Amino acid sequence: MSKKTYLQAINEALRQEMRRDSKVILIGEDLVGGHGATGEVGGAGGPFGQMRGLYKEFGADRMIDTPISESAIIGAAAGAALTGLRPVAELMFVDFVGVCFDQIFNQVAKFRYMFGGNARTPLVIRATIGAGKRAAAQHSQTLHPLFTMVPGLKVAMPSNPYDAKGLLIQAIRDDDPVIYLESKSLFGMECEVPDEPYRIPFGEANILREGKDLTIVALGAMVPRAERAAAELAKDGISVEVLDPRTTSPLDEESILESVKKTGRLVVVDESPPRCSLAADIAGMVADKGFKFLKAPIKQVTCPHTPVPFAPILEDAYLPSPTQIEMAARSILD
Amino acid sequence: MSKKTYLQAINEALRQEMRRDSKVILIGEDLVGGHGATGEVGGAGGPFGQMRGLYKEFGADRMIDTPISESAIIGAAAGAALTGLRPVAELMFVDFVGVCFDQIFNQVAKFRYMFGGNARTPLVIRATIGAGKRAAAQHSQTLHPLFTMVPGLKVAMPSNPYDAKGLLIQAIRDDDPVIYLESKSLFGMECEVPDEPYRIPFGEANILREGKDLTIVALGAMVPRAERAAAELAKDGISVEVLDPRTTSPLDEESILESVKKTGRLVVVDESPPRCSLAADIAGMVADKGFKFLKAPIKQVTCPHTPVPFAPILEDAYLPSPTQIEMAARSILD
Amino acid sequence: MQLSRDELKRAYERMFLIRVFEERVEKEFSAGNIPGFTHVYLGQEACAVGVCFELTDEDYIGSTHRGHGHCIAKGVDVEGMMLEIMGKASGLCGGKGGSMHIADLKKGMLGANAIVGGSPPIAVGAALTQKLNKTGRVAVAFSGDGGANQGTVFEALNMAMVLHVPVIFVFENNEYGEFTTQSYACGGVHIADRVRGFGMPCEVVDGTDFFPVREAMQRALEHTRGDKGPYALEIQCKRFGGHYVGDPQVYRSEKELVEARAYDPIPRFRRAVSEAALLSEAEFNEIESAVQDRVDIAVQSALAALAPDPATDLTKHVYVKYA
Amino acid sequence: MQLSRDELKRAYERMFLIRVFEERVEKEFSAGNIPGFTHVYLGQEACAVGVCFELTDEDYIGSTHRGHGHCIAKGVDVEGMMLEIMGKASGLCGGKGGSMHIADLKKGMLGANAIVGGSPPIAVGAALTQKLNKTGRVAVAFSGDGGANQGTVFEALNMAMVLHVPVIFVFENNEYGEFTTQSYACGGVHIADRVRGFGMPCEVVDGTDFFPVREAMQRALEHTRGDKGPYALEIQCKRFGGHYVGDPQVYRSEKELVEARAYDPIPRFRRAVSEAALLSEAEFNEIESAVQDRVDIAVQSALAALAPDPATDLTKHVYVKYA
Ligand SMILES: Cc1ncc(C[n+]2csc(CCOP(=O)(O)OP(=O)(O)O)c2C)c(N)n1
Ligand SMILES: Cc1ncc(C[n+]2csc(CCOP(=O)(O)OP(=O)(O)O)c2C)c(N)n1
Ligand SMILES: [Mg+2]
Ligand SMILES: [Mg+2]
Repeated sequence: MSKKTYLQAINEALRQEMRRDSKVILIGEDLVGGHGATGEVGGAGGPFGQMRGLYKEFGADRMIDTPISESAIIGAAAGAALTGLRPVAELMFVDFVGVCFDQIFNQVAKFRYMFGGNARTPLVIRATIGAGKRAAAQHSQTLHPLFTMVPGLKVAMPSNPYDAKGLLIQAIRDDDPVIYLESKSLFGMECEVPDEPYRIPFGEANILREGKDLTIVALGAMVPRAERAAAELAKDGISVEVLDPRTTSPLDEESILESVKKTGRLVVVDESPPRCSLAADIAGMVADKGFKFLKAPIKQVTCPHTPVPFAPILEDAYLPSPTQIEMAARSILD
Repeated sequence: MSKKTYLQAINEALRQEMRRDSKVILIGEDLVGGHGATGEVGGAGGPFGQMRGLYKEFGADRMIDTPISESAIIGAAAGAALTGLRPVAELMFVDFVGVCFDQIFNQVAKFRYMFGGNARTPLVIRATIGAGKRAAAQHSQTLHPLFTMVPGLKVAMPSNPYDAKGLLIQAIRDDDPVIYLESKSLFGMECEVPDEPYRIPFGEANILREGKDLTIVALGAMVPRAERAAAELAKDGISVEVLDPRTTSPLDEESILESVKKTGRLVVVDESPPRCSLAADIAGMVADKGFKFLKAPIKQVTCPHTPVPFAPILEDAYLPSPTQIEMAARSILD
Repeated sequence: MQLSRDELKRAYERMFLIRVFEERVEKEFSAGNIPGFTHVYLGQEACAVGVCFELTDEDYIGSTHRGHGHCIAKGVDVEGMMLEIMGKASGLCGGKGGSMHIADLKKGMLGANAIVGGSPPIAVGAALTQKLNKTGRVAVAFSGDGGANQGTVFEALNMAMVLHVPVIFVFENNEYGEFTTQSYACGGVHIADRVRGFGMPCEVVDGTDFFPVREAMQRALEHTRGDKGPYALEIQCKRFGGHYVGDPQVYRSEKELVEARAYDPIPRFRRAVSEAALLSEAEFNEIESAVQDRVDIAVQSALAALAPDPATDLTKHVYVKYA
Repeated sequence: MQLSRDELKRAYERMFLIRVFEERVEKEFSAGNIPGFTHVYLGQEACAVGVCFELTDEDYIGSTHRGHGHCIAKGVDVEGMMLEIMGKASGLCGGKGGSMHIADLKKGMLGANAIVGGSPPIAVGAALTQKLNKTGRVAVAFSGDGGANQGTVFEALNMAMVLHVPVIFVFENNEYGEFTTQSYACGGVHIADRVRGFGMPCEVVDGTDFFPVREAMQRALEHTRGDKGPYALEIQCKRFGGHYVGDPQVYRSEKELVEARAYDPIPRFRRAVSEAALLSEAEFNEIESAVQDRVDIAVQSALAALAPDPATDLTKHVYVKYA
C-alpha cells in the first residue's frame, strides 16, 4: 500500500495484468511513440503517460503503435479478442469515438448476441474523458451515455486512484467488452492504492459518505465535487449520502434505491449535457422503482445543452460546480 | 387533401421543397440508382421508394448518388450546407451512423457554437429507423437517443403521414442541422394529408387522444401502439391521454407537464433499449419538474437491454407491445 | 490444374452446394419461409470456393452481407445455416443473427456483416492473433466493390501493412453495389490500384473461373505465410441476380442479365474438368445429386425446427456475465 | 519566379507573419496566456502560403489542428486570431473555439479541426457548392501525413473523384503524426501513391521552398478550375518543433532538430529573391518590422481584451433558433 496518483494506478494495473497474462496486449496511437524516429522509442509513455515504462518491459509485440485509424484500431482489437487475445485498445480522447463508433456499437457489442452466445470478446477500450483542460469542443467530452445505452457493452468510470486500478484490472479480466473511461482532470489525484493486483466488481456502488437527509449520486470527476457540496451542506447540519456507482453499465440500482429509501431525496450529478444523460437515466429509474421513497423532486445537475466551450471562464461555468450541486440539494430540502 | 401513405408524404415533401428552393439537393446512396448500368436510371426511387419520380424531375445535379462512404456523404453535405446549399442527406438505415458519427456529432452539430455563432448549417439527415422487418441487429435500431443527446442537433420522429410531411418540410427550411427519422414500419400507414406544403413547428407535441386518468407519451412507431393500449383501457372506463412529442430535440416539456398535471400518472413508451433512452429522459424530467403532480411511479416501456434479434418471434417480443403498455398503465392505476 | 481428383470433386461440390443452397434460399424466401433481407451469392461461387480452398478451420475469414457462399466454402454446415436463415432456435446463432449475421467461430468464420466495410478491420485483428501466437494461420477479409469505398476498409489495408500481419484482402468486384455500378462509384479504374497505393501487392483475377482464383490464392498464402505481409486480390465476377432476393433490377437490362449467365463458373468448371477427362459425367452427377439431397434435408429440417422461445432466449447472450 | 515585386512582398510577408505569430504563440503559451493545447506551424510556412497564394476569399479551405498557418495564409486577421487563441469575447469565434477551432467563414476558412481527417469531407462539400453554383471557385482540404491514414480522408478522395468537384487535397507531410513517423505509420512509401490509386493526379512537392509549392498549386488550380476534377499535392516539409507547444520531443534527436532547421523556408526565400535582386534588404526589413508590429499589437490587444461572459455567452449560439 502506498500513495499513488490516478495515472500511476492505471499504469500499475496495465503493467500487472500484462505480466500476469501474455494474452493482454495494448494497441493504439503513440502508446509507444518514436517508431521510425531518431530519438528514444517509448520515452513518452503515451500522450498522457499512462504507459510509462511499459514499452521497455513488454516490447513492440505487445505494445502496438498504430496509424491514426481508430476504426482499424478498434476493429483489429475486436478481431484479436474474438480469436483469443485480450486486447486493451486506446482512444486517446473519447471524442474520437465518432470515427470508430460502428466497430464499438454494431460490431463488438453485438457479436455475442448476434452469434447466439458463441462469441466471447474480452476487449477493453480505454479512453480519456472530461472537460477542464481548455481543450474545447472536440477534446473535452465525457460521452458515457453513448456507451451506456449500448447493450453488450460495460462501462466503468473510476473517480479515484483506488478505483482506477481495481476497475481496470476487472475490465481486463472481464470476458465482455468494457469501456474504461479515464477522467483527465483526475490524473494527478492521489490516494492509498494497494501494490498487489485487486479487482473491483462491476455493478457495485461505492458509498463515499453516509447520510440520511439526501442522496447525491455522482460519477467520475463529479465525485469530488459532490463530496465538496456534501461537506458544505454538513456545515448546516444536513446529512448527505454520496454514492458513486463506479460503473454505469451494469448499474447498481439496488444501492441507489437503498440510499433513496433512507433519505427520500436525490440529486444526480453528471458531467454531460442533460438530454438522455446518465443523470436522466438514474432519475428515471428512481422515479419508477423508488417512487414510494421520494419526498421531493429528483434534481439533475448536468452540463448545459451546449458543446464544451474553449474560454476558461466559459468552461468553468460549463461544468457542474459544487455550488450548483449544493443549491440543487437545498432546493429540495425543506 | 387526400389520403397518402407515410412514404408518399415524405416523397411529396421532398418534391415540393426541391421545387420551391433550388438550393435543396439530395445526397446519398442509391437515391437514383442505375448510374453506369444498362437499365433504367432512377427507376427504383431509392431503396424504399421515398425518391420515386424525383430523378426525372430534378436530374443528377440535385439528386446525388454517392459511393458507400457515409462519412464523406455527411461531411460533404455539411460542407455544402456551410457554404450555401440546403442538402438533405440520407442514411439508408440509421444503423449506419456508426461509420459517420464524427461528422454528425463533432462536426455539423458543433460548427455554430465552436465558430461563435458565425456558421449556419441547414442540413437535414434522413434515416430509416425501427425494428419489425426481421432485419436483425445492424438494420433495425432506432437510435434517437444518440442524436437527442447531442447539443446542436434537432431530432424529428414522425408517427404518421401528416406529421411526416409537415416535419420534413420544417426540417428542410430549418437553419439548424436536423435528424429526421423515418419509421420503416409506418411506410404503408395512410391518412389525410394536405396537398399543399405546410410545416409543423418543432417542439410542439401532438395530443392524439385526450384523457384524465393517465398520460402515455410515445414517439414514432410506438404511437399507434400507445393508441391501441389506450383504446383497450378505455373499454374499462380508463381515460388515457396519448401525447406524441413529434420532436425529441427540442422537446415539448410544457405539454408533457401539462398533461401529467391533469392525469398525475405517466407511462413513457420508447422504441429503444432502456438505458439513457428517451423514456428515461422524459421520466427524469417529469420526476423533477412534474413531481408535485405525480400520483404514482413513472413507468417506462422500452425494448430490453439487448440487440435486436432476427427470429420473428423474438423480434416481436423485443418491441414494446400494446399489451405491455396497457399492463404498465394498469400497474400504476389504483 | 494440378489438383487431385478428390480436390476437384471437393471444389465442384462446394460450388454446386452454394448454387443449390442459394437457389433454394430464393425459393424458400418467395414461399415466405425466410424472413428479412437476404442477399444470395449466385454467380460468384468460384470466388469463395477458390479463396477458401486451402484454408483450414484454424484460418479465419471475415465476411459480408452476402455471406452464404463464404460460409459454405469455409465448410460451415448447411443445415445449421438454413436453420439460422429461417430463424430457428437450433440455427448456428440460435436464430438471433439470420442471413446477415451467420457466424461459425469453430469453422473460423467470423461472421457475415451487415455493415459494409465492417469485416476488414476485424480480420486484421484475427491476423494479429495469428502473428502474435505464431500459428502460421491467416485471416481473409472479404469486401465487395462497393465496400471498397468505405473508409474502414482503407484503414484496414494500411493497418495491415503497418502491423505486417498475415491477412489477405479479397475484393469481390461483381460490378455492383446495390443498384449502382462499380464504374460509377469507384474513383480510378481498378480497386487493385488503390490497394497497391498502400504498398500491398494486389492481383486482378477472373473470378468466373475457379482455377485462377485458387492459384492467385496460393500465391497470396505463400506470401502471407512466408511472413511477407498482407496480400490482396481483386476478383472480378458477375452477380447473376438482384442486390437482394426480390430486387426487381429495373437498373439492369434483360440483355445484361442474360450475358452475365455466360460467365457461369459452374458449367465452366465442369466443362474444363470433363475435357481434361479428370472427372466423369457420372461422378459429376453423383456430386450433384448428393448436394441436392443435402440441401433438401437441410430445408426439411429447418422448416420443421422450433423457433426460439422469447421467455428464455430474448435476453440471453448479451453478455458472458452481467453483474 | 514570374512573380511581381508586390507578389513577392506578399508571399514573404505572409510567411514571416506566420513565423512571428507562431513564435509569439509559443511565448505567450509559456507565459500562461494561452490556455489548452496548441499546435504551431513553424517550419511549414511555405506550404500554407504557397497553397493559398492565388486563392480569394470566395475560395474555401478546410484546415487541421495545426491551423494557424492556414488561417494567416488565407488572409485571416491575426488580431482576431490571437484574441480567439487567448479565449477572448471578441475573438474570431467569441472565444468558444480556441486554437483548434479557429474559423473565419467570411475569409473562406471553414475551420481548424481537432479531429484528424475531419476536414476533407467537408471541403468536398464546399467544392460541391461551387460546382452546383458554377462559381469557378475551389475548395482546398488540408491534411497531415498522419491524417492520410484516417478513413474519412480516403472516402473524401474517392467521393471527390466520383462527384467530379473542384477540390484540391493538400497533404502536408512533415514526417510526423504526433510522436510517430510517417515512415512507420504509412503503408507504402508516398502518400501520393495512394491518392493516385483513386485516379487522382497527385504531385510530390518540396514544401520547404515557396516557389515549387505555388507552381504546383497553379497547376492544381488550372486543373480544377478547368473542370477536370480534383487534384492533390503531397507537400514534404519539416516540423521544427514538437507536436504541441510544450512537447519535450524525447523521440527526436538533437541532431534531427538541428538539421530540420536547415530547411527553413523563410531565409531560403529571402536568399533566392535577394540573389535575383528582386527585393532589397531594406524592403525585407521593412516587411519584417511591420509584421513584428502587427503581432505585437495583436498580442497587446488580446491580452487586454475581455473574456466572454458566462451569463450570456455559455448557452448562446448552439442553434440559430431552438423552439
Ligand atoms: C455502412 C453501410 N452502408 C450501406 C449499407 C447498405 N448496403 C448493403 S449492401 C450494399 C452494397 C454493397 O455492395 P458491394 O460491397 O459491392 O457488395 P455486393 O452486394 O455486391 O456483394 C449497401 C450499400 C450497409 N449495409 N452498410
Ligand atoms: C481522430 C483523431 N485521432 C487522433 C487525434 C490525436 N491527434 C491530434 S494531431 C495528431 C497527429 C496528426 O498528425 P498529422 O496529420 O501528420 O498532422 P501534424 O500534426 O503533423 O500537422 C493526432 C494523432 C485526433 N485529434 N483525432
Ligand atoms: Mg458488389
Ligand atoms: Mg504530420
